[in-house]
Amino acid sequence: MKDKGLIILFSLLAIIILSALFAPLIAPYNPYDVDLTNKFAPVTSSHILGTDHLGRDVFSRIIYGTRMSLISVLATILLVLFLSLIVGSIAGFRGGLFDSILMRICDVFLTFPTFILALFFIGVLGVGLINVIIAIALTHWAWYARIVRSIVLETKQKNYVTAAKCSGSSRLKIVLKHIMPKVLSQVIILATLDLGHMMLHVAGLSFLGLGVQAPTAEWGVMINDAAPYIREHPELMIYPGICIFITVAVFNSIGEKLRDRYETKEFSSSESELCVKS
Amino acid sequence: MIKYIVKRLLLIIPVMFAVSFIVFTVLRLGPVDPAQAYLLNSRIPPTEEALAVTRAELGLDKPFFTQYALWLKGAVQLDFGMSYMTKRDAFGDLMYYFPTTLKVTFLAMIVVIIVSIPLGILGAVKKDSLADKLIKFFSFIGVSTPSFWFGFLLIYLFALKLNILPPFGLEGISSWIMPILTLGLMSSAINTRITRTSFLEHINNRSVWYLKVNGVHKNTVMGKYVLKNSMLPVITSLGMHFGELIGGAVVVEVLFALPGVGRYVVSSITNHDYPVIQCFMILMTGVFIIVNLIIDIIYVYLNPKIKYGA
Amino acid sequence: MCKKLISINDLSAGTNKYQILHNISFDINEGEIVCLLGQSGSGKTMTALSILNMLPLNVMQTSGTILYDDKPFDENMRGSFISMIMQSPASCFDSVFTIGAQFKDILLSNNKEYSIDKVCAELEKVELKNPHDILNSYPFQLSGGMLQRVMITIALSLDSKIIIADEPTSDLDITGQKEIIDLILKLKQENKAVLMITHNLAVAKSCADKIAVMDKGRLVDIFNKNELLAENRHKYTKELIAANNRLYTNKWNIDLGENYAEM
Amino acid sequence: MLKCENITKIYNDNSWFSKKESIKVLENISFHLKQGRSMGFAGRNGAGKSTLMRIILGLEKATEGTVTFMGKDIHSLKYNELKNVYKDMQVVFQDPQSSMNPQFTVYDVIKEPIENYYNYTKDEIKDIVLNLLSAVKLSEDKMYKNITHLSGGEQQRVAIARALSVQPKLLILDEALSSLDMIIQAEIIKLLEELKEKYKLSYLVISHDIRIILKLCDDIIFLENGIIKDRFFIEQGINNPSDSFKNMMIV
Repeated sequence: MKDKGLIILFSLLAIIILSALFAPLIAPYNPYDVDLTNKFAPVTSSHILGTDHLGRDVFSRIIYGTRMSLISVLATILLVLFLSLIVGSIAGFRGGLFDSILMRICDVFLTFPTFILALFFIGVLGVGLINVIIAIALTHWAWYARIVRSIVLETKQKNYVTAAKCSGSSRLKIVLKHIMPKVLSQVIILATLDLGHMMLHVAGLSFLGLGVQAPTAEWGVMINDAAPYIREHPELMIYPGICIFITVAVFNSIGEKLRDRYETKEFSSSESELCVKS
Repeated sequence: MIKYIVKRLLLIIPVMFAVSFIVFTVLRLGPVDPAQAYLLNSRIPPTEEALAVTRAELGLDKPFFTQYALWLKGAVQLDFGMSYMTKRDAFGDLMYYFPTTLKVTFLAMIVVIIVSIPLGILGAVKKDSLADKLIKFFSFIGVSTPSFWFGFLLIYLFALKLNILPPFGLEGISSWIMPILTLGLMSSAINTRITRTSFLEHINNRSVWYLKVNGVHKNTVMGKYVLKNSMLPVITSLGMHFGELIGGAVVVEVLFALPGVGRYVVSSITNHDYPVIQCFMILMTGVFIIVNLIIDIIYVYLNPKIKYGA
Repeated sequence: MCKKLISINDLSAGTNKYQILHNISFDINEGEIVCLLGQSGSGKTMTALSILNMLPLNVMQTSGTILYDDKPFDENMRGSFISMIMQSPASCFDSVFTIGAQFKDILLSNNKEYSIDKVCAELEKVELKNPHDILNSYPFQLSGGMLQRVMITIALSLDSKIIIADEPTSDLDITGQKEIIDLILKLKQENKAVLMITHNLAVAKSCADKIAVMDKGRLVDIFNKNELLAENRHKYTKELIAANNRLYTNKWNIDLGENYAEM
Repeated sequence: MLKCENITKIYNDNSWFSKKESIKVLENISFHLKQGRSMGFAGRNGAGKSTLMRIILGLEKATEGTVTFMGKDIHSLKYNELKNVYKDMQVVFQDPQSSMNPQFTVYDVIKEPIENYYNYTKDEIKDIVLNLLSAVKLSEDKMYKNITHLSGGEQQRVAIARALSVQPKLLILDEALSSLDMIIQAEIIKLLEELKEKYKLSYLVISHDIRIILKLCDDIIFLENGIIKDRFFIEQGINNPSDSFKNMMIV
């Protein structure tokens, strides 16, 4: 069953990514063409999902929205991984003074509630997509850095690292062959699980008008624009919401499948005497 | 135990001190110059001498540390300076809105606890039954739904179509229902899952097996041993999720037009209204730290390993 | 008066994919120590689990019957008729409750009254010096050996007819093993039947009345202690003895004391 | 070959607030191991045997005393200088499963030391691994199997093969047999005896089980809470052992 599930999920993900990459080809219209005469057009062959309050084609705006969301989330996760891997492994490997300084810095970042800290960074940096990416990355990296550090410390004590040291492997070789693969695999799984969560934060910020600004085609903004017309045209607000939901759901399910699959491999299959699953 | 609590309470002071220092310095490092923001907000053209005058007025020309000292002296007496926009005392305005935000957050926290713990345990005890599948489906939906979009759906359904709940503003008890549901949805979904996995983990634990083999009845094992063990990770996750809820409260207040801190802060952020931002950060972080302290104390009370430093 | 406490005949069990136990039959009489001897993976623990009626989810008993004092199994036999001492005791106690709390719950569920001084007397019997502190301390504050003795005391105060001991000696060093074996012999004096599971022939030889040898899920040999060296022993038992001897012939030609001696 | 002079190790628990307690784990241990002879360290769990091993291997620093191996003082060497010390001094740990990376196959585990010390081509390494496997009596088809799929005995054989891959002069066995079943223990001991003759190895056996030490070693040192209680040589046999050593001998 698992493989079938994974195939469906990955095909969904592929659709999302492809529509983001080839947005200009797929989208029938330019998402920014305002055509006031054709406001709130119902679903027709020319406008598959109708048009919004400024007559822009909803379907093309959604396609472009995919691109915006994916870019923002991927940029954030790369920034988070970059920061946390460096800080986490330095703290984990060097230990001593480095470790305590870096960990105090992480503690400081973790004393603030994540979304509030994001709001604060936007207050400092100003609104806009790049600032949103920086803000969300700055609020999440500390948690990852802690996890990277704990994995590094835990693996360092493992017997097979001492054994590798005793069979003459250089420090670098031990890091690359024994410790990093374990750290990366764990962190990637956490990242996939967290992608959805970050996407919701990005959408939340753009809903508050603090993230991506109005004209750009982004799902959070589209929901925000559609809010005043909720009574007559609820569908304008429903389409982008469903897109966010599907993308986040796909990311979460892939993350969970990876986590379950990876965890079973780690569990050694040597016959445990008292297999107590009763 | 008391020693631990006192120690943690004393620890709050340096932490709050550090928080205030960071908030103050990071704001100063930001690209936008406070004097310019002040002039923009009061619609005065930012000419050279106007800038110089405001800098003197706001005391921005003093060396950095004296500025900070002055600000801190004020902050200790709960005077965070004047909001650039409204020209009124920032702390006063915020305190007018703050109780609503606290109410929304704590009610949502209660909803999360009431929903996630029983559902999590039910899902674990009746593993792979219909109830378990429903609970898994609920938590799957909850985790992936954007809270503000869910709010809109509620408004559309209950307020506009069925017309039984007031869509906006704060008329009575009924207008609390939708905001709290919107805010609590995602956190309760995540915590249901955490409770379920933690419960399942402890059901197969060797010590539980030992009790069962030696004839301890099922519900004592479940109700006493497995429950207490599985609650530990849940409590820590609830502590973390309180931060999510405070953040979400801002979004929900904007969505449902509740007289909370949300609206006021959003406008102050767009206009770089520094005093308000500083005051907002310190209030929110303060609450978060206090709640986390309470959660920590409960955790240490339940888990003897930390108390006895094993 | 050897009343048959447990009689197992033609017991087989396995998962839907493969068979684990193949028609095992043996009896455990009152006041007798039976030792289930076999290498890891020979199914000896699975046999114990079937006796305890605690087979893991994916394993079913496919044939044969187990009678407990000629009666089929029912739930409240747990604790009162049959109880267990487990391997690596550190993980067998709940780390969030005191030893006393768990001791009390086990006793009360088997409707035995829990009086502090009676329990402390029992604890002293197994050479645990300060019983009161032990009762109010947490499992992670005690050593493996002490926890093992607490388990034995629990089995004693449960006054269950038969006690299953799963590898009680495997985590301990030689002197530790000797202490545990003395305690198990003490159980015998209290007229309790003990089913001891171990992979160590020397331990089996030093405390068992009857030894049942298992290999790959089959009961290949069952004999009394003194018949160990008899001719008609099964090939696998002989192999065990040979392996044991190979461990003792040493270039120091030291006579390794009575139990270790060449068999 | 290996000389240790009055090794002492004190762990002082100087964590921030608790009062300074120092636990003396080892107290002036000195011994001398000539090439070709094997030595055994007997003692109960917690007598300081593994700490001593970690000090000999240079994984831990002794508070006092020196360890000289093949003329070099271990403690003065830096990380990469230790490398060529390890070429002659290899270790087999107690729990085979945890001493090898779970993601590795048998081939990866054994080839790791070979790659560190020699630069052979791919198939040269393959041949070495093959005849190492036959030396430890493991069938070839196990070469590309993941180590978690092997039984305890097979895993320990792989660990031994890995240790032999660099033709060490001294092989340290840290409780290498105590987690195995009896039949497998007997087989591994037979294997170790053959390897000793074949490669002129000396063993440093650390175990709480006196039988294994008597099988493999020429000298015995009995440790009790960090102090050498008895010292025996095969030539003089076990003369007037202390009583704690005596009850180590009889189950």
